[in-house]
Amino acid sequence: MNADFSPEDTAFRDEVRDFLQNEFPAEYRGKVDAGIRLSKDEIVHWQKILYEKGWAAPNWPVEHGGTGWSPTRKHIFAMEMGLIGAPEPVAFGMKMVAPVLMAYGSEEQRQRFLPDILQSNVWWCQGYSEPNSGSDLASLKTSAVRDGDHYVVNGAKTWNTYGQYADWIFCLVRTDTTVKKQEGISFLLIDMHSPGVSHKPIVLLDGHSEVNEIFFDEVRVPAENLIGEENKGWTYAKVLLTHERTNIALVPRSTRRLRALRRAAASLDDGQGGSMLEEPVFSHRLAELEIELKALEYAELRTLASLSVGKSPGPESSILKIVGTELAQRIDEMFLELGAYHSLPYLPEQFDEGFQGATLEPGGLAGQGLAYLNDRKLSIFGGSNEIQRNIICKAVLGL
Amino acid sequence: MNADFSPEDTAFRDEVRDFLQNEFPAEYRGKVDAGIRLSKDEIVHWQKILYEKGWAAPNWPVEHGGTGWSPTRKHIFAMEMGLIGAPEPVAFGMKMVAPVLMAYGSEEQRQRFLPDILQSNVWWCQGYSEPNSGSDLASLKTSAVRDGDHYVVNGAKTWNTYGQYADWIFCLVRTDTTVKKQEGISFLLIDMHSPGVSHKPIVLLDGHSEVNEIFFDEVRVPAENLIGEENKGWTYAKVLLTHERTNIALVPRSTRRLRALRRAAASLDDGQGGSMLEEPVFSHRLAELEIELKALEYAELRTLASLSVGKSPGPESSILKIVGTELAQRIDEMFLELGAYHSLPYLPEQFDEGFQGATLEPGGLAGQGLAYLNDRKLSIFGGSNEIQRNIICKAVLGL
Amino acid sequence: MDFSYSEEQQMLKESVGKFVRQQYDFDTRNRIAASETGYSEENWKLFAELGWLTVPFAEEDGGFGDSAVDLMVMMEEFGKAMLLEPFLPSVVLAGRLLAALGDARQKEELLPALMTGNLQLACAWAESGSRYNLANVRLSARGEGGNVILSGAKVNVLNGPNADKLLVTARESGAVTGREGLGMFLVDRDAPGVDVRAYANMDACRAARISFNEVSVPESARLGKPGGAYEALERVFDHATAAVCAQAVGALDALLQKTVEYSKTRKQFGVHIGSFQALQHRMADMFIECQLARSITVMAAMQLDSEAPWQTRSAAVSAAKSRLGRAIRKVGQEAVQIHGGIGMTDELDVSHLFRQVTGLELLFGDADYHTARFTRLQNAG
Amino acid sequence: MDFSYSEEQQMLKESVGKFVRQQYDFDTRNRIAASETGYSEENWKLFAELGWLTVPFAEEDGGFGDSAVDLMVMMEEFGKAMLLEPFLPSVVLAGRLLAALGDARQKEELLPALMTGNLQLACAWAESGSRYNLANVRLSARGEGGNVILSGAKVNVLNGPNADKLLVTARESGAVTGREGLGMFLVDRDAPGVDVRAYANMDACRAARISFNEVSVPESARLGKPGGAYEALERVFDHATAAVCAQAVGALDALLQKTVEYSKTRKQFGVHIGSFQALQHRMADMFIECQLARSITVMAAMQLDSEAPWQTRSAAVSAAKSRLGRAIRKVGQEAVQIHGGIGMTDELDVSHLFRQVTGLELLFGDADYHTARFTRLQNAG
Repeated sequence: MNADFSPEDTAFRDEVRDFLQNEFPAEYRGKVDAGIRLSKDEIVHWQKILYEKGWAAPNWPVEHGGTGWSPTRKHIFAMEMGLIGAPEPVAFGMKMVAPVLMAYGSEEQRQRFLPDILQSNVWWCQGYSEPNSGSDLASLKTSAVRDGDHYVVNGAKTWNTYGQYADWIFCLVRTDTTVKKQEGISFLLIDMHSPGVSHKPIVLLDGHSEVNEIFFDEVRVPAENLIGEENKGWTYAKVLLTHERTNIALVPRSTRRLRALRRAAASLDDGQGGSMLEEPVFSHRLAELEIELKALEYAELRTLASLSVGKSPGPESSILKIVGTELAQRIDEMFLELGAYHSLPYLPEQFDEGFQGATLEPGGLAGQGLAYLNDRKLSIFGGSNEIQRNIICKAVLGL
Repeated sequence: MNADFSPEDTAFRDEVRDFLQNEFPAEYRGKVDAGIRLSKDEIVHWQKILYEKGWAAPNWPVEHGGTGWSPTRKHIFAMEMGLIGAPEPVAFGMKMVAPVLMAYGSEEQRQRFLPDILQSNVWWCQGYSEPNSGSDLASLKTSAVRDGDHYVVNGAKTWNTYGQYADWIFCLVRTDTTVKKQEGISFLLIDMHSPGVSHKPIVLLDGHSEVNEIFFDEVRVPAENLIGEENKGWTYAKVLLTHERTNIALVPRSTRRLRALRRAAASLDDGQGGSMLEEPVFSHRLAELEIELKALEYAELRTLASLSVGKSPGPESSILKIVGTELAQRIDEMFLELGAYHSLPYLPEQFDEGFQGATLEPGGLAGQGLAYLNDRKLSIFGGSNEIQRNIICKAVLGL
Repeated sequence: MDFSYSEEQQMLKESVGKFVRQQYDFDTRNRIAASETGYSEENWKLFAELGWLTVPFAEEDGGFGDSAVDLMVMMEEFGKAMLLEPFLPSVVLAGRLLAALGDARQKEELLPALMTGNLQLACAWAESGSRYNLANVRLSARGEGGNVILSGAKVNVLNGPNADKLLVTARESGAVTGREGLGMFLVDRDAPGVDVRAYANMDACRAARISFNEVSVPESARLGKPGGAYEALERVFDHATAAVCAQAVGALDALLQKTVEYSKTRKQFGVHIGSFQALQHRMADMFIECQLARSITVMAAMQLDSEAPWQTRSAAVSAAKSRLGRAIRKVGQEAVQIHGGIGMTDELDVSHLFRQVTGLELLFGDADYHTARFTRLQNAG
Repeated sequence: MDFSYSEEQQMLKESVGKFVRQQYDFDTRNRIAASETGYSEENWKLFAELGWLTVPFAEEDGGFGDSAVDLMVMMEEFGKAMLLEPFLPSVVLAGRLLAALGDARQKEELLPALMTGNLQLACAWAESGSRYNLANVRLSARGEGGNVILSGAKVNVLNGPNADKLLVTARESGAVTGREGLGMFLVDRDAPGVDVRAYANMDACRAARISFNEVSVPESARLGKPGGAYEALERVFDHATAAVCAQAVGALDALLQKTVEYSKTRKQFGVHIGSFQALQHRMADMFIECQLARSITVMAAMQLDSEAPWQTRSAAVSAAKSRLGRAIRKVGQEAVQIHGGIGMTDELDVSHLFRQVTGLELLFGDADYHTARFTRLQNAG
């Protein structure tokens, strides 16, 4: 065992850091620091910069344009990206549909879709959850009926993050209603511009609508858009759910936010004549979160290390998901408390592109009240933390 | 609504306080303060003092020698007793078998048993749990087979608190094995001095054996010792379980212990040049417990008040049990932390009557490490807190 | 000791409860929230007619009796319904401050108008660096030719956008955090130099950040003695804090009830999610939190109405607000979590209740602040 | 970065694991605990033969290499088995202190005897008022005619009853809590004026309260420079603290495993209690705690073996001990609770494991102490 980076990895970290300092646009960085959302164009622009550098897909194999990095380097890259606040590649294309294409897609499908994902020419979204399925994903009802060379799709999907931006959606659809619920599901790629596809934004706790409902009304999808075999979609989706959940622990993000929290606490009055960082109870809790982050970071590193020697991550990713999201939420709580009355204003629009007014909150607090609200999603979406605990019970404890 | 005591109740409180100051033997008080257990003789002696005063049975109706006090006065009495550390009447006779006798016993049984309970001439213990029954009380197996004028009892009971002192035991026994498990249970009183009764102490976490296993080997019990009807015992026991759970919240005890904790913290070094009470994080947690105690106290008062207007306590007692025991355990944790290295010694004998050596711990800390260990029982015994949560789900939330 | 409601309290409870059940459903509330002023003028008139606006005032001021328990009864119902009308900021807070500090002339001029629904007030106390310390005031008041000139800025002025008049705390002398030297002034919302930036808070109630740029008011606008506003301020805030606790108790009960109901109808894996024991026990814990929250709020209200020394009463209020802070955190988060995604959406009342209680968690001081205040008050006693 | 065990570490792990599985079952351990000395002399000789007693020493001192990761590997197995032999106090703590502070003569005289199992040491550092602050020492050392006179008392001297020699911290100059002026002396356990009160701790390991009544030792009994023992003391305690974390990790894993197993066999209401989802999720949380505890312990050991500045290494150790404190509280209490009554009894190993980890929770500093130390070290960096 050895905690030190090799000289080569240290040099790599410096290279990444320099690159980000120089190439992540200062304008974007300012927005991220101020809590303002980047537009689709800005995110795509940034991904193309990464693509030019050859870093668009850290986790892809080299033959598809990935980096071939070691787990340590992937960790370094994700951490440096997180620390500067640079957005990761949008996960739906890069981390979700791409691995499925690589594992189960035809050669033709790979050639058709992967390059556009790598170059961020096409924006994907995910069509798994449905209004009545919730954590019981396999109970989905959206149907795809074969009609000649096409499937005719009817139904609704929900919790589609960034569905409003997407060009394509990968969907789980029911192709056989006569068998066990897991056995009649297929994995289908659908062009969002097809006739019959529509979407409705869902306004969440923080007043924003980053998620959508997607409706399919007699949508005709070419049969060539089916991944692998009909009725095998659940298998593909499940593999995806336990694999490729890199950065599920949110370590880089939480690292950045804890540093920002400490900075903000040092600059804010405690109302009694000192700073909030000098307030002993607040500072004690802050330290507890910093310690939790260290435990989480090493849990993640240990998982990555075991991956690199060929083991499967399996239920370890459930631990990372639970602890990572709950830590992120506790950081939000500390920001909420730190803000005091500054956490109360509900002004979603001040974090949109183009907002002209001055923000209400002093430095470091902009949008933190809303972040607390919005991040309640972390323990619900992506496989609720209850489901993750069930996985641990079954897969690890044998209960 | 009105928070103030009436002048009459205030006078009553002063009377109780004076009585306890003068009549609770100083020697006993010193022992309680030092964490030393009172002997059976001492407990009985104290109960006889209360009996002489007419205060032996605060919750009994007047016709059986009880006090007839209002809920407010019962609360005042329990609080003053707790604050001075005077032991309550041993519950098994006074609070457990006596109400069953009053409600379901024959006139003969009442006359035979109640006066000796009131005067503390006879010590009772409880025979409910069995080695394999746990929280699933109704699965009990101890059998009582009718043989002429007698029942012949075979089996084992466990977790008998103070079974080593007891003259009598009230038992749930199986009198019919052919029906649903709840329907074949009877409520039987057994003389502990009968041939075939034996007991084995169980050593618990703190090194003491306040609980026992009791064995019945062909024990012949006169049929006149059956309470009520054969096979109706579960009904009687259940009524007992939801009724008469006064002081289940441990408010007086926790009040006394929190005051002692604050005193001890003020007198102990924090190792950095101040006292532990000045240590901000410790003092903050202490305040949180004091606040929790206030919430609990008012929850109990509200429950008592609703009782006094004729409502049944029902699942409210589950709340009091859960919150009361968990608060008591959190106080133990604070003592454990306060003690630092003084919490480590494992010397059960230093709290026994007759221990000659000097205690190892400085003032206020004697036995607190052991108390932390022993009080883990609070959330397990008396209907585990999991069972209490089940009761709330069923009875209140309708789940 | 007596834990039962008086007949009048019972009637008040039924009257308020009936109003919110029959005239304040979720859709109605959403319409009111989206309106220009963010509250219903019609409802306000109704409250006045029903006499509700007189509840927090003493009989000698023309009020109903100023009992904290009465107020508790009302606020609990308001919390369940997420009431938007500015009862708390205008009446309970600013109105009671006026009653506590104003002289006979000021009270005669304003209190009847307030109680008949013809006047809206707001209190401007918080500043950017003050957190929850009422004494931490930088906004300055200096005398100039018989007038007083106010300079500085206030944040989180509840009902600020709709108030006719503002009650403003100002530093007349002493250190920034000194209790001595704190003055209170009545300022017209439209006075020259008063700059109001209006917005909505998490609970959809309107608030404002207000700058005072050399605002001149006559000496007659002063409430109370020069530099002597602190004590009354703290006591009025104790009452308002207890009222906030009661509001939260109502909202938490609603969150629990909706969560339990949802768990009985929502199916996952072929069964109702309410049949999952892990969720059941968490709902049992929510219930426990609600009961403890209610109990300690009852304690605070009863203590406020008692003859106990002020220090004891204030400690009771801080104990309650501290405990409520923890209950809110737990019950609110669990309600959203157990609902799952749907609990995150604007469509369901659960998300609005969650926002309301999150606001109440911070208003007048969070759990840590009040735990510290409790310790200070108790150790001084 | 590398998270894999070296071949030697793998062998060490297997060797220790095999010993505890085959020769240290619960009954054997209970017999050893009840014996006169509270540990097995035979086992101690075996440890020496197997070379285990050399692990925490540098090669130049005749040791195995003094790697924190090696130590972690051993301590984890010891924790699972609740080992009673005084490896931690005699070797890891006192032995490493001797190696760090002793001169060539002192080391030659004592270290080989220690590593061959012929010498038992103990470190006497804690005092009644010191809590976890190593610098808080009142026991005084004053020179007198070329000798040093020690006066004062120590508490919680682990292995004190069985030690041949004691390493005693003493105040030579400076304030009670000063890091400067702290001396360290070797004292024979049987020296005149040394009064040992022996007892067992919660984990059944032997300890003592030791009074030093004008105990005279020669100057040659001094370890290190006059008044200059603190720095080495702190570093040795960092290593010992990381070892305690590893011991706890092993014990927590055992508690989890036994709880899960019990839940699969114990029936209530006709089904195994492991089928109750409320208990399942709590066991999942216990598993998470165990994994985090292990991860942060790995971090501390790796950092101790790294080239990082001492401040970083110490902060890593404090982070680990702080986190372990919370994990112990949770996993320990839940293990007992889920077992129910049987988990309270002396008959079952669960109660002994619970007592062991409760002791480890406090040893060398509890969660609060190490959280504060972590903050201090991190902010200084």
